[in-house]
Amino acid sequence: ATLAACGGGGEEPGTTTAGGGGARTSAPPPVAPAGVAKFEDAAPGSGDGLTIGFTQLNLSVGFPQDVQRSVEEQARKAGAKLITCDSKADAAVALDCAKQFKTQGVKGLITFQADANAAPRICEAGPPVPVLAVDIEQKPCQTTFVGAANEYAGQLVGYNVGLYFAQQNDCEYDAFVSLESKAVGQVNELRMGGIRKGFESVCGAVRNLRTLDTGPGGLSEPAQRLMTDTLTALPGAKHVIVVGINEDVIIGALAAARVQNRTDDLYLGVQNLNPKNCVIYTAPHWLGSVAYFPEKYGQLLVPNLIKAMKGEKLPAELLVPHEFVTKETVKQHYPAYAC
Amino acid sequence: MPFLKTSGITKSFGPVKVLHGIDFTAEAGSVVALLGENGAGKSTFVKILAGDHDADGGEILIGGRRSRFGSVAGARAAGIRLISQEIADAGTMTVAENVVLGAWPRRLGVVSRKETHRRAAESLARLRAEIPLNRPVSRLRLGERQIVEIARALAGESRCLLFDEPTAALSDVEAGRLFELIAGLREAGVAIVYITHRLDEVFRIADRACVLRDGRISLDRPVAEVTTADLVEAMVGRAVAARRFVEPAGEHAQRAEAVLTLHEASGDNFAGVSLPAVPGTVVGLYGKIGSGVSEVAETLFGMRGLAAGELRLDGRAVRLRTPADAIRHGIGFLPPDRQGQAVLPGRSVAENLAAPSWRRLAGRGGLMTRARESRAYRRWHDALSVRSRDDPDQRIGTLSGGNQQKVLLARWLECGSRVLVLAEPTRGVDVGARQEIYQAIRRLAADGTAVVVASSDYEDIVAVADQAAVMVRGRVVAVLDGADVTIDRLTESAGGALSVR
Amino acid sequence: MSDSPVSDSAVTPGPHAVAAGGPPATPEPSAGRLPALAKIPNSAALVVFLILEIVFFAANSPYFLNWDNATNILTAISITGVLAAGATLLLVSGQFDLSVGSGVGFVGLLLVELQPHLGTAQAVLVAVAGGVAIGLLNGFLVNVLGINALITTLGTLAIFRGLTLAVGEGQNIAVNGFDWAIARPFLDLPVPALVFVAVAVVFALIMSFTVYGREMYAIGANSNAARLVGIRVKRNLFLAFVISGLCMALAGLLNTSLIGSSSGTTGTGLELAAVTAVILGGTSLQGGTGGVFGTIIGLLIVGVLSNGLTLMNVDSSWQQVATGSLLILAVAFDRLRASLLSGLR
Amino acid sequence: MSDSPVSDSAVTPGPHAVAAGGPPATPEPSAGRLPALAKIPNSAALVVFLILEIVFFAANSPYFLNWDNATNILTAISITGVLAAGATLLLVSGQFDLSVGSGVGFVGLLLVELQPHLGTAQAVLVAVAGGVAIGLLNGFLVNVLGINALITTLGTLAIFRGLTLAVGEGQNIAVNGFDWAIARPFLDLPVPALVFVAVAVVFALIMSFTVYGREMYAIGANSNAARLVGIRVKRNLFLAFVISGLCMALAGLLNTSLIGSSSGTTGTGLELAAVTAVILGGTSLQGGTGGVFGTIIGLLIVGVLSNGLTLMNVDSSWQQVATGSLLILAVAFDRLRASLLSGLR
Ligand SMILES: Nc1ncnc2c1ncn2[C@@H]1O[C@H](COP(=O)(O)OP(=O)(O)OP(=O)(O)O)[C@@H](O)[C@H]1O
Ligand SMILES: Nc1ncnc2c1ncn2[C@@H]1O[C@H](COP(=O)(O)OP(=O)(O)OP(=O)(O)O)[C@@H](O)[C@H]1O
Ligand SMILES: [Mg+2]
Ligand SMILES: [Mg+2]
Repeated sequence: ATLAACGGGGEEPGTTTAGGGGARTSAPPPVAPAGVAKFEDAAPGSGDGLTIGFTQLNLSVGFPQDVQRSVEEQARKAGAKLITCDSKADAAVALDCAKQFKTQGVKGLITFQADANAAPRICEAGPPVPVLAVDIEQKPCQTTFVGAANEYAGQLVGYNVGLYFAQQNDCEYDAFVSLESKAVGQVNELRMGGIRKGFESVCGAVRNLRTLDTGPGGLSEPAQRLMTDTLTALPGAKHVIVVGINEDVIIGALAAARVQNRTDDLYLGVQNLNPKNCVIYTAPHWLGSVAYFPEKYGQLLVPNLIKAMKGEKLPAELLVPHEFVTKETVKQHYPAYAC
Repeated sequence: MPFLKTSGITKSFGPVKVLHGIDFTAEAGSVVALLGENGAGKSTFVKILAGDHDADGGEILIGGRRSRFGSVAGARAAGIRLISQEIADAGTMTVAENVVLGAWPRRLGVVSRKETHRRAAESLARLRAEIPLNRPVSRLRLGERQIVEIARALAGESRCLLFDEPTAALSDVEAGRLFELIAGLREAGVAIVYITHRLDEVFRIADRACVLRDGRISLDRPVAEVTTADLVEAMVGRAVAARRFVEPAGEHAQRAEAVLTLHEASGDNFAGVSLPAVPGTVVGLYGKIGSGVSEVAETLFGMRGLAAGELRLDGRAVRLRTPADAIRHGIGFLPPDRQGQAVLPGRSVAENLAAPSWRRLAGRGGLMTRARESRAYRRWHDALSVRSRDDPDQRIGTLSGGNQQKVLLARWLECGSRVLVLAEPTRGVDVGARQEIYQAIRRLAADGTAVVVASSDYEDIVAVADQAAVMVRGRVVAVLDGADVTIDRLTESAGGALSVR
Repeated sequence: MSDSPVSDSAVTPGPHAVAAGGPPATPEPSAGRLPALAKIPNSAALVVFLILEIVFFAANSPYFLNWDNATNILTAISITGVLAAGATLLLVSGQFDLSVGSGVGFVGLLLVELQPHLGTAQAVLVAVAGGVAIGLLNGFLVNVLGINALITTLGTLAIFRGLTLAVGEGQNIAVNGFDWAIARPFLDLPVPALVFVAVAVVFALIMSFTVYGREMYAIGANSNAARLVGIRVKRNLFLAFVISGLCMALAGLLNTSLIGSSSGTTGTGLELAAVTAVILGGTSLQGGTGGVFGTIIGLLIVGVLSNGLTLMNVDSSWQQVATGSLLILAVAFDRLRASLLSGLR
Repeated sequence: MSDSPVSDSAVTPGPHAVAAGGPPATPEPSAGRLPALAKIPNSAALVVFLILEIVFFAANSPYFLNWDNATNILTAISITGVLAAGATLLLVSGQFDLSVGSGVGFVGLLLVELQPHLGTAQAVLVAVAGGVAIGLLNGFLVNVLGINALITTLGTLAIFRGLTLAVGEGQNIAVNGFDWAIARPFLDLPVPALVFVAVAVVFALIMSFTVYGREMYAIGANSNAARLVGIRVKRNLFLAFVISGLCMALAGLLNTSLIGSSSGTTGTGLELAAVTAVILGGTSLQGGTGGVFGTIIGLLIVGVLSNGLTLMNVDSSWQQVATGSLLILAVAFDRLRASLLSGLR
């Protein structure tokens, strides 16, 4: 079934009672928050003479890397000077980044920083310029929030996974394995909690939940190790739902299943989609991934920041158009997909 | 042709020139005694021969061929083995492995345990030593470790053995066995260089005597042609002789009450020992190594508990739980194992000297300055004739062994203890300095300190003790007083006269 | 003079007289009297601890005690284990290698980046060469330039992690046709477990029975003494760093094949896991003691705990708390044994 | 009793002759003759290195050499610096504390969790008590139970990280009305920088000018000998662990106030950063040498590099490579100085 969910009104999702376990295939899909934006290239020359500071989340992970490359490309197109600073997922480092941007007199900021509660201090330390917050709120100084609707993205995954199980298996499953990264804090909670909410809206309260912490940012190796043990504790289980905070942990889970010859037993709901990770898309039960399009973030960030720097007023939110992508729809979004 | 010949060897440590051109020969089948004051450069010289240090100039000829080692492996390949002054063994490894260290017997590339044990047993048997082969050497006493070091040098082919004060930690019996061994090696054609501060040993085993003074050879003659006085003169440039520093007992000593007393005490390795430490007197505790002497000394310092009997301080029974307890009660202790128990390596001489006195030196403010330590150091540098740069910041490791010993003795002099327990106080100290240390001990007693000298060297006892207890296998077998404290009486009581020393 | 305690001089200080006599002391125990207890190897306490752990989990999870799970545990510790074997060799000689974690990442990256272009065999060769190169670099810096091993390997840790990230751009890169490590050729044990067992045996043999191994212990016990008996200290240590590099290469290949991909963060933290197992297994930081057997026990103690807690579905934060406590407990247990025995030795 | 030469054996010269005898037989020169070069402190090479670094960045970034940026650097190293001061004290005595990073997280958590309920003052008290408690626990385990410091603090590292995550549920928790650390009371320097400077000065004084400091060096040099000169080794080390706990508390408060929140991962990796600075600054792992001054230089070398490279807009992966290389280079530079001087000492 094609379960792309972009629009649709309806009631608030996830508020349904988490009771028995009965399937509610009729449950409404999650509602995309208002403010979904369009990706567009920066106008050449629009950024001439402007300097942009970009605080990165953590460049040792793929997602921010994709964002970075996209931003770099767009800054080049616009002709703006870009200075980057990797906070390595550490608020204290992000604070240092902000100070350095102030020292260097940047005229606009993109802040991708994990600790929303640290934002006041980071804002205070940085220069008084327009700030685009990426994926994580940076109050009080954020001019505009740009990026993922983390909870909504999670709900999309959970809802679609739930829908699959409701239709195929009457919401029967052996375990619900959630591969998380506690270290990411709020984002982890929004994304993974969102998945549960979405799932529960269809199949009721999650049963046999197994939360596995896969290390800072979500790493393959711990996921593999923990999944191996978890599968052992689920002997004979044929329907194991596996949802993960990123693709790396899903790759780890698949590696664990592969060794035990149980790839068939895993039903995968994935955050983010990178067309190169074929292991996931060729797995027998890849139910789908929610796309974040990090490789296009620059198209939201750079043009809009330049506008703001030039004094234009921006909306409070510019959201990425999330899509729940499946085998059937993947080519639409990623023509280069070749798994 | 001599096995080994050096000419013009020079060596400096920084600005300090230690060796000024040494011409030296060691013949196969002959024993050369290498003598000299503490810091004269003896160890430095043999370390150069063994490839441990690199000489700055000069040359070494082995069997007539010029060789410049600069590496231990090279010297070993030429058959040269050094038994160094400071014990250098692999503490966590067993006795057997330490004996074959660096020359493991192997079969098919695999270390043969059986062969290791056989060779170790054989080497130790040559020294007639009975040391359990499977014990880690870190659990041996110092003398046993020294024997293991010697046994190592015997294992394998050696053509030249360099002994650097091998008997400093050995008992008389063990030393006697070593001498027999050396005689045997000499017969077998090994060239032997023997460093010692005990001149009697020279006459017992050496063919030639060679004296280093101020980094130059000041005497090099066959032993038959020299006297002790010649050697001493060549070493220190003046006459010094062994003597007794003790006056006939004075009034003072008789009236004084003992401050610290062991009463019918039994503990590790000793039983039923009574021993008083009386202000103004020096009590000698003489016993061969292993006789329990050092355990008694350690008990006095709170390092060991008592199984029976008691320790009285000012007449009242006390329990000293730790050395800190003992120090608080005014007791000081110079341990026998310099490297393991006393030296703070890497720290300056001043710090090493001041360590137990820090609290006092710091005064009420609790602030400890370098200047205070330096002053403390200067107080003793000259009094004990420490031969060093006279720089309080000099690291203690760069002092010669004997001079380190003086600094460590000064540590307790500075501390001003009421009771001073000195174990092997002159281990590794040269003839001249020995007299200085004896004098210092007597001066200390004269100032009212109660001194206990626990030693396996009768010379220490004879030189300074008002009264001496002799221990054999954990028991006090004799008590000698005043004029009875003589070499003969001591050795006789300790189990047979030894002509060695 | 006889043994009589009678002093014949006027100096006798009365009651404080040095007294001789008393019952003859017989303090020295003969060698034969050492009880069998004292012959127990040092790691015995840890083995007991491990057994207790196993009993606990067997009682608390129905899935724990079966062959499948045993293979899981073995596989889970195998990659850390290969590194820990190398770390044991280094640590008995008093050295460290903290670069192993990023080494594993670097080797993995080389493999996944090159395999599509060079083919599997050549890519493996280059990847192994990469691991060895790290070892050579560490060995060179520590032994030729004389830089402290901790700083050196902290430095190369950062360098190779940085290179891995810079080249791989933080992406997870999959590798195809490189799944030899998931085979179970023997006893239903997957290849990594078998490789780990083989590596452990080889290291145990090297360390106990070869001259090189004994020399490494001697260097750790007292490097000066080792030098003075003609052991080529630097050469030996250099070799050990290269061996550690080989271990990285092996662990990197195993890991890549097992996961089927490699990323910029691959191998993060493995150095600490390896060193923890080695130290827990009784190899001292000062060098000169310990061995591979202890390291295996150390690995198992940690591996069994993590496996058992996961089977019991314990939250990962509490797993951390439990692991920390257990680490301390295991060593405390060992100390207890030591102090119980100290009276007997 | 006097020095008069009464004797019963053949006596040649009187004792005075010995003491006063002849000109001093010393081949050694007086202190004055040492060339000034040899008096250069050990950290000199590192200072030179730091200056080169500063010159390099000053030439390559127009923003580097100004007071604002200097305060940035100082602030950036201040939290690691407070921990590194404690680590220096421990390391000169031959001990480690790897739990400082999770200690900072734990202290932060206590503060942010309790402040809304208890009020700021009380919450601060409890948080400080939390840090001290970690120190006490480490001190107890190491000195009373005799567990190796590495294992102990690896254990408490895991325990307190786990507790922080479990209690805080991985969330970032904000704190209100706790912003004293962002004030700039003096020279435009923010509080953390001032606190760090104060802590460094206090530690430098303690280590150089108090008996306690001296004793810690002695313990590191030879703990057995230290015991025999009456130093209470265990008590001193215990105190040092508690001091390290206090440093965690201080660093935790600073960090929380600076960031305005705390989370489960707060402080991760600080232990390694602190130890790196200490070792880079010349304190040896074996103990007995080093000091706070060197540690400050070590902190600055790393801090300036990271600041300068960011100003030069260098990618973070390459920054890692550069940092690793620099670490090695700095020590290599120091080795060079040592070998140049070795002839002079
Ligand atoms: N590593 C070193 N660095 C600086 N000076 C040193 C070093 N080793 C020895 N010295 C100095 O060289 C001189 C000779 O020392 P050496 O150890 O050779 O004396 P020695 O004759 O063996 O004395 P002893 O009888 O006390 O053992 C001494 O002044 C000593 O301080
Ligand atoms: N910790 C130990 N474990 C096992 N054996 C030991 C231990 N300490 C000493 N020994 C053995 O006990 C014997 C006696 O050694 P001990 O140290 O008691 O001699 P000692 O009387 O103190 O000699 P010295 O006067 O030279 O110090 C030696 O054979 C030694 O190897
Ligand atoms: Mg010497
Ligand atoms: Mg003894």
